[in-house]
Amino acid sequence: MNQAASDIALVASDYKSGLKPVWCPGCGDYSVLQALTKAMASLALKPEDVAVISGIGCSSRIPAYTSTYGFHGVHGRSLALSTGLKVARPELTVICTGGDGDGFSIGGNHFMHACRRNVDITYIVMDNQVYGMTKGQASPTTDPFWDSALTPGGTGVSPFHPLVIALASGANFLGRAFSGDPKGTAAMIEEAIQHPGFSFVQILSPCVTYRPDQKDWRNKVRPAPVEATSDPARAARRLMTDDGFNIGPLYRGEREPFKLNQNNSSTETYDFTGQFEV
Amino acid sequence: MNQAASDIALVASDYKSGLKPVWCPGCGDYSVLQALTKAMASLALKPEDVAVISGIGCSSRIPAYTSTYGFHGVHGRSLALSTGLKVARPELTVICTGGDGDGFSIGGNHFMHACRRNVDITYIVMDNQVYGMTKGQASPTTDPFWDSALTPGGTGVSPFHPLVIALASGANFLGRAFSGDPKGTAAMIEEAIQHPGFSFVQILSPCVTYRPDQKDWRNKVRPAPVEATSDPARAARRLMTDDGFNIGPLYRGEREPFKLNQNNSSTETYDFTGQFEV
Amino acid sequence: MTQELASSRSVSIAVAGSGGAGAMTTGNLLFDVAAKQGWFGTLTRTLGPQIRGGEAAAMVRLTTAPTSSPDDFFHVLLAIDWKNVERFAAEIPLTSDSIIISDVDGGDVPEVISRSGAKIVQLPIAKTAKQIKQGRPNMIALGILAEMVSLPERTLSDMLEKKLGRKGQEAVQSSLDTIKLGRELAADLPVVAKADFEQPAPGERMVISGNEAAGWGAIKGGIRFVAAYPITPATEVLEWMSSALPKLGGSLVQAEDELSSINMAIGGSYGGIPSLTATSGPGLALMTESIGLAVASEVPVVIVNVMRGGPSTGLPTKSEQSDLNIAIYGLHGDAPHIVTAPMAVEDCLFTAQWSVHLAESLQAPAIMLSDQFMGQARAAVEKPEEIDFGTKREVLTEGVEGYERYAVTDSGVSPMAIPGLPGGQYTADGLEHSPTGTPSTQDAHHAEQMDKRLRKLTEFDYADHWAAIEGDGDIAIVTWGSTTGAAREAAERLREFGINAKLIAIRLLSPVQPEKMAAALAGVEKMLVVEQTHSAQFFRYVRAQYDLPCQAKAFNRAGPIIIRPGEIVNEIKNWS
Amino acid sequence: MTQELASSRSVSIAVAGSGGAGAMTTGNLLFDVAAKQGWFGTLTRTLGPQIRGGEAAAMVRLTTAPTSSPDDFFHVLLAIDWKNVERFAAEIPLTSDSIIISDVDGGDVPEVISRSGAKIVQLPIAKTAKQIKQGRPNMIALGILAEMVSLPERTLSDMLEKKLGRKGQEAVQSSLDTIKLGRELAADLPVVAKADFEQPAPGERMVISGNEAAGWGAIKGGIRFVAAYPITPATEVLEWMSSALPKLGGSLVQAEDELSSINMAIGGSYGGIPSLTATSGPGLALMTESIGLAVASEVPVVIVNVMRGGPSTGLPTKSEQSDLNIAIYGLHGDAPHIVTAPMAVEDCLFTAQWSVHLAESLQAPAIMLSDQFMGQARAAVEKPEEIDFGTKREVLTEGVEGYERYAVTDSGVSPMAIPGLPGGQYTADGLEHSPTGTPSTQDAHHAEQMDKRLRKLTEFDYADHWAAIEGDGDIAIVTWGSTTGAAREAAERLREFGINAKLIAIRLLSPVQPEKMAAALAGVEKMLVVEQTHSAQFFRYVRAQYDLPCQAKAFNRAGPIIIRPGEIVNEIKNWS
Amino acid sequence: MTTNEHLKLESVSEMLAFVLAVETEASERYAEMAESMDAHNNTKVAEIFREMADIEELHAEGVQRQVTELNLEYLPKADYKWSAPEGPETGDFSDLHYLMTPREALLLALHNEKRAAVYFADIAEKVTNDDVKKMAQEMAEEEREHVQWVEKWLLDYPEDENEWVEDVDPPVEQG
Ligand SMILES: Cc1ncc(C[n+]2csc(CCOP(=O)(O)OP(=O)(O)O)c2C)c(N)n1
Ligand SMILES: Cc1ncc(C[n+]2csc(CCOP(=O)(O)OP(=O)(O)O)c2C)c(N)n1
Ligand code: SF4
Ligand code: SF4
Ligand SMILES: [Mg+2]
Ligand SMILES: [Mg+2]
Repeated sequence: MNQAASDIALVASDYKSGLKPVWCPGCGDYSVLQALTKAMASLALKPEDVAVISGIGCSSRIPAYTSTYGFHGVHGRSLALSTGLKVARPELTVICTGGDGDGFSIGGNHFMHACRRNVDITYIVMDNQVYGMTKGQASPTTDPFWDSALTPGGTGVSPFHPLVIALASGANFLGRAFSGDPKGTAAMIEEAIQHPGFSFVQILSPCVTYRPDQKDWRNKVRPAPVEATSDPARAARRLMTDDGFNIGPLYRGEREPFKLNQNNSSTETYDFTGQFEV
Repeated sequence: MNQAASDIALVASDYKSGLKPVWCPGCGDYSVLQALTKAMASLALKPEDVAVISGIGCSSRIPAYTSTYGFHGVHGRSLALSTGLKVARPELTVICTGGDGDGFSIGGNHFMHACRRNVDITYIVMDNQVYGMTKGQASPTTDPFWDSALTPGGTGVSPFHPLVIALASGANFLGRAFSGDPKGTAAMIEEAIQHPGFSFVQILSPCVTYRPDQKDWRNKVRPAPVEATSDPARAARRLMTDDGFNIGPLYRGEREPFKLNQNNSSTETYDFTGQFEV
Repeated sequence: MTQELASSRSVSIAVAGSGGAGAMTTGNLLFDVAAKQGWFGTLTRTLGPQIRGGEAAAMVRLTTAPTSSPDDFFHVLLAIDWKNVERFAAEIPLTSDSIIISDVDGGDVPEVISRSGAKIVQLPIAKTAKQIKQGRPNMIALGILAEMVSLPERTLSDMLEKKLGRKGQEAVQSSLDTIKLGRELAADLPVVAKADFEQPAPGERMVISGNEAAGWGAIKGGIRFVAAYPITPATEVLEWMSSALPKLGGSLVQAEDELSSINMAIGGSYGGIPSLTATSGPGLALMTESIGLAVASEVPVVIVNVMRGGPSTGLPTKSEQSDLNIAIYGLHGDAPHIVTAPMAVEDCLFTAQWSVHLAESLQAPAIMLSDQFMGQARAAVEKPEEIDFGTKREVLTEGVEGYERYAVTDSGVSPMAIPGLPGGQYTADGLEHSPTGTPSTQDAHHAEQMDKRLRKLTEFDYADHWAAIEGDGDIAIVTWGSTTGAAREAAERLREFGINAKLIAIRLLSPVQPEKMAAALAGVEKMLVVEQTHSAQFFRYVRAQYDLPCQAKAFNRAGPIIIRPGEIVNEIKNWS
Repeated sequence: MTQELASSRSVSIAVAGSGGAGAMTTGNLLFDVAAKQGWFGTLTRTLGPQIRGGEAAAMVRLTTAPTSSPDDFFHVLLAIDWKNVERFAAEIPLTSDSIIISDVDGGDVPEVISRSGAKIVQLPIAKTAKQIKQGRPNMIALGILAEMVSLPERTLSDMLEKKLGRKGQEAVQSSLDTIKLGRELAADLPVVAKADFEQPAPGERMVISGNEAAGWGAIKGGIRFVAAYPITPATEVLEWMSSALPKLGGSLVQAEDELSSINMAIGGSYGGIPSLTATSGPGLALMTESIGLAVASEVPVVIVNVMRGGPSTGLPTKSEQSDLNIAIYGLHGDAPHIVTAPMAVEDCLFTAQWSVHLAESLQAPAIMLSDQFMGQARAAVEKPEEIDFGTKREVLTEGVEGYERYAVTDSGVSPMAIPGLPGGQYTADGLEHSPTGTPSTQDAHHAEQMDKRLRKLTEFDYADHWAAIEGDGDIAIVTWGSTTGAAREAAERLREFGINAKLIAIRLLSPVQPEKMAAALAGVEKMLVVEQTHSAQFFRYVRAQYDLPCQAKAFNRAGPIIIRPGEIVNEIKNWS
Repeated sequence: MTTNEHLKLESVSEMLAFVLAVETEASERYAEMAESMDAHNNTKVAEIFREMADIEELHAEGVQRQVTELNLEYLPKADYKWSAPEGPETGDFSDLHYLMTPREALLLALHNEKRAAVYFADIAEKVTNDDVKKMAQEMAEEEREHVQWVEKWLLDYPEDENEWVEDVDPPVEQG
């Protein structure tokens, strides 16, 4: 069902696998899938040269819904999988995806270190401020007073600022998008993929089932008032006072992406015997 | 050898266990031990009301050298042990200790979440920018070009800023000390213990064996030019431009420490049967 | 039309439906009313992969006497609709004696279902519901089933009042009216069960899930601190405890991951507060390093592991017994610890309480292996008796000079100083150590500490609780965990059949009890080891650890299809 | 004075000293010179808890024929000083035939040492060293020992030139002068070994550690990506590979922890690059969840686990075989995978290469269990032969419509599409799945995928590599890993003694090889299972998995005292 | 070596407290250094440090006696009155090496004693109270005696045989 006259160019739907998502109708993740496929189409990426990697959670189901290569790993380790893949196969486009629980709770250490390592990966987190898949517990981005069966009355713990942490850890591109705006989200993902080094996109993606209150996000989000900076200190200042609803690219860093200290030898064999001779 | 006439007050040496440290002579950790015991003496803490917890590493050997309660746990999990202990036994003074590898590499997630959770714990990291115990590999705070057998030519990864991350994650007190100044270190630890909520003290503690270049730190450290602030945004600004050698308290936060949403019931028994009756 | 009871003692009914059709609600209400009426039994469920609106079936077995076994097949399958039923058709076995009830307008009965040869009855379920304002097909279904198991009007309306009352009288009335129409639709259907017993006195019975029972048992055992990271199907243990603990001055903290939750629990317990965490396979795998720490540093801690299908993320909503190996052998080094397993929903209460007792008495980690089947099942059972296992953690009561935290004692247990006690200061250590806790690599220290840590477990008196041994005979069915129900029912059926079969269901998986097992196996010539794993883990384990004086054979199968008593009966009958 | 060779074929010498006395350097030089001269043998070490300046002993065994066994006792113990020697005295057994050489000014020989009844010779070691400018006692020690094993002047000076040359001629000369004085001091001591063989041709022999050999073997096997987190005693595998990989276009990344390193390796391998990580017990424990992912998603990956004493942090610098259980059984769910073990230092090369071959061929994780003893030992061995195991990972070579990544094939192996291949796109999944990789909870899918994942392992042809089977007889010594050396030597001694003992040393621990084992055990009446664990893990494993047609008994002991051939010989002689 | 400008020693009891703190700290530090050398099997250097610890302890005991003789009920808290990283006489852990030679150990001690002598002389110069001044002069004198004493001791180790640049037994891994 190609809409373009050229029958070579792929459109968003060509990046969908056709498998029916298990997501609840109304879930923000549908739009994220839409945006992701759109971004890939717009970048004319070959599906076979892209790998979409994830952990566990509702959002982490996304790889199987794309027509690219994919890996649905274990909870919290998607960035490590992605790093290994990208370092071993630098020519691939590696897109890491998942949820706020997967990425910031159990996966928090990899998040920090992936930002620091600055491997050329795009990390997309569908942040719904809840553990959707396990029936609604608080995640690191959840409001401290949000009531749940596991933490009645709330966790009492102040929320985690993913963008601040990412910046402090050394991520090279930061942006925030809202699933309710799939076009904007697609544009953001597109830029993130193109930006060298580690790019992180926080997508506000409501959970209709456990956070019906997030309906309200539509009224809260607004475009970020200023252009993205490339100065970390300035970006930090802005993010410190950010209320979580500014949408758009927020930081475009200029750090060199991770390079292996690797002699790109293409020799098939090498004789190590000499090292061990007496 | 009490200097005061009062023979009740404990002095620093009373907080030492008498066990001989395995640390290399010259290791900064000796002075940290000295400073820690001095701080406890100065606060007149009862040794039995203090628990010193650690992970694995040269620095993590410290609990056994004190005369308090101690727990030498597994690599990277000291903050989780400490959190469990403090939440279950709020009346104890819990001091968590360890190295930069233990705390920021394998333990990075707990570090971030402990800051965020803001339980009233003091976390002391002896930062020598190296894995001492495993023979000298790069840690998250190591310079990207520092050569090691595991990463010849360096990791190429920019170093982790523990204080920036701690601030961004929500720690309530931040300070940096230098083991070459045990008195200053003691004063810092003292303040950190007294400060409510999660306190983090980064102690520059040279590794004579794998980082002989750190001899040089003595000439680099200087007292922080300005008083510690209680404004996170201001602290962030300062830390963003900090070169790692400003010594002193750097941030004194005012967040409420973690409180369990706990009905402090002292009932021994409660009949739950009613919940399940048909 | 009435008909004989489907079986003299039990009836099994499944209600299926999808997309919010309310099959689960129907099943739950049916079950609760039956329980109120005096039926025993179990309610389990099977689900599609969606978070909501997925296809689901509630599976109810009602029995006149307590049992935790499923039956071999279902007498009745009522489908509110047939969507995606093939996803779990295999979990609802039917025979030609079964009755399938479906909606006339719901399309043909799918072949996976109809090929059973069961009798098909099509009724105007949806259409009839429409007769009532806000009437819902699942209430028609409830009416049909209530009639078929002859549940009294009154009990049903009381229950509806209780469950739906907060939605207002109108909602209740609409439901009651719909149910009534359902009952009428069933006029021509056979009555498959009829209670000829008295309604039990209030407080005599309870309906509880295994996960709730585990949480409750743990609290009875003394747990006052819990560190939690959610995971299916263990989350309910944690959620139940989070509300219950504050009532006793206890607390629960949500951790960032399982590495943290296990260490938090160890930290709390080191502080003298009996502590617990609950998880499932993937989480347990993350915890093993630190469970080893609890072994080496001798800190009691309880890990409730509610098993699901593996490997890896596997089948999170399905049951399997395949975490046996990791629970027993999954710690690095030689790390003796306790592994227990409840045998049924209500036994989760006893076994959890006992597990706390063991962990605390032995200053060692105890892993309790529950599973999705019993964890998420709701059972109608007798109210449990109060149990008190007596003394607990051996603590140092007064500071001593040169205190040896890891003193080498005869029992292997050494009094533990609790922070706060003057003169008890020591450093707990995961490095091998001398009796004082000082790290040591000396052979003599390693040997004596290894011996001590093993001895305290092997020398302990586990009384009769280590296993349930029932019946006598030269054939034994050896099992553990939730397959016990089926094994027990199989043994009973075999006995009725004239084959004397003995049931040996093991509650204490580790440490092994060689003498008790030898006694249990005396006279046994053949043993069938029944378990829900692919690789016969339990069979291998029993062979590895026990000297078997008899022929042994495994009857094992991976999840999600549970093992049913008839299969065991056949297996034994065919074992010549 | 000269004397007969201590044993016709071997001599064992320990050099102890502390505080930078240079005992390790002495041991290494002695060993290198002897190796150059044509001796085979092994150099191991034991250490105090300090990072530097700790007490240490180098333990050298020199043999005329290749062996990887320790001897029963040491012929010579030379102590530069005696500080803290009790920390490892038990690791240096002596007899009344042994010779203890110590410094006249170094105080009395400690009772733990002298009680052996060995002959004590006191020499002015330190004082003599002072005669030379910058003369060091450890070079006196080297001189003494060189004389006692009659190592030629020339070979020694060549070696010194090579090793110390960069420090300048003066340093070399001072050392040579000191050594000379040492030789003179030894004039009255017996010669305990004399080489009556030719110096081997250059390139014929090599000195290598097990950890280096493992790294090299892995690279030979095709590993081109490594993710690393350091841990004792595995770090050297990683460190060696970090320099070697770039020579072949490969790379190594340091990870933030083991959860990351195993997942990075899986990620790399999913990308088609054979990948590895190395660790020890605590790290392996952290990896098991993700190793399960590799099982379920069928991604090959190699994990080299160099075992140390457990449980928990345990004894990081000491050897034990106690990670067997976790390696085999430590994954949650039923997760069939490969577990291999080298039998000696040089076999680390073969076994690592083979392990890569197996992982790649079977699209499954392979855990190779090495241990501290062989990992950190240096061995003088013959130069290894080149081996090529032939074909590797079965990949999809061309995109196909409806590609089934997890197609149910006869062999169980399904062609894997490597990212970059058009038309091969699929999603690897740790959830149970249908052949295309789509998540499924259906019984039929679970069953067929479980069967397939097991089948590919059990049906594979492992050729003769699964075990080393030597000799014949009605008694078998069954063992694995680094105890193989002692077991082999025990079997040899028993044969000399007239008892026909068969050696069965298993290289492929999992999957088990029932038919091959049955053949190996044909005619065997008794088997002694030898292993270095506290709980007889291997014995239990063998019993669990194999039908044993004979009496079986375990001879096991926890670390750190290694098992010596004489002990095995006694055990068998006393087994009536 | 910086003396503390704000240091105000206005009474004998303050001075005594101060000296006691300095000497006690120095003694304890030497004792710890000796222990660390023991743990690393450098007994020769350990002995030197132990001896230094004893000397400083004797010194401290002398001060303690004075306190008793003067019938001073209790001493003001004297800690942290100097701003230098360490006490004026306290050895620095980071100067240690496990292979350090006796000569190096003595040079370290010499450095400490010299610092102390200068320090007390400086106090003597700056304080106003005569009794305190006198006491500070006495202290400075005593420290100078220590200096001479250590210098004499050094004669036993004329040659610098430092070898730790060449570490024969390289460090080992533990964890
Ligand atoms: C090791 C492990 N621990 C816990 C779980 C259970 N689990 C599955 S998804 C999830 C949270 C998912 O939250 P998030 O990443 O925010 O995804 P969402 O469902 O909200 O999209 C958890 C805790 C698991 N699968 N594995
Ligand atoms: C799970 C696990 N992984 C790895 C190790 C090995 N290990 C021990 S200490 C250490 C690093 C210590 O570095 P740091 O915390 O900086 O302490 P330092 O020795 O520098 O004081 C490592 C990697 C371990 N003990 N456990
Ligand atoms: S539970 Fe929430 S996050 Fe999950 S699919 Fe439904 S709406 Fe989306
Ligand atoms: S190796 Fe470094 S960190 Fe470890 S004890 Fe020695 S000096 Fe200290
Ligand atoms: Mg979420
Ligand atoms: Mg460090």
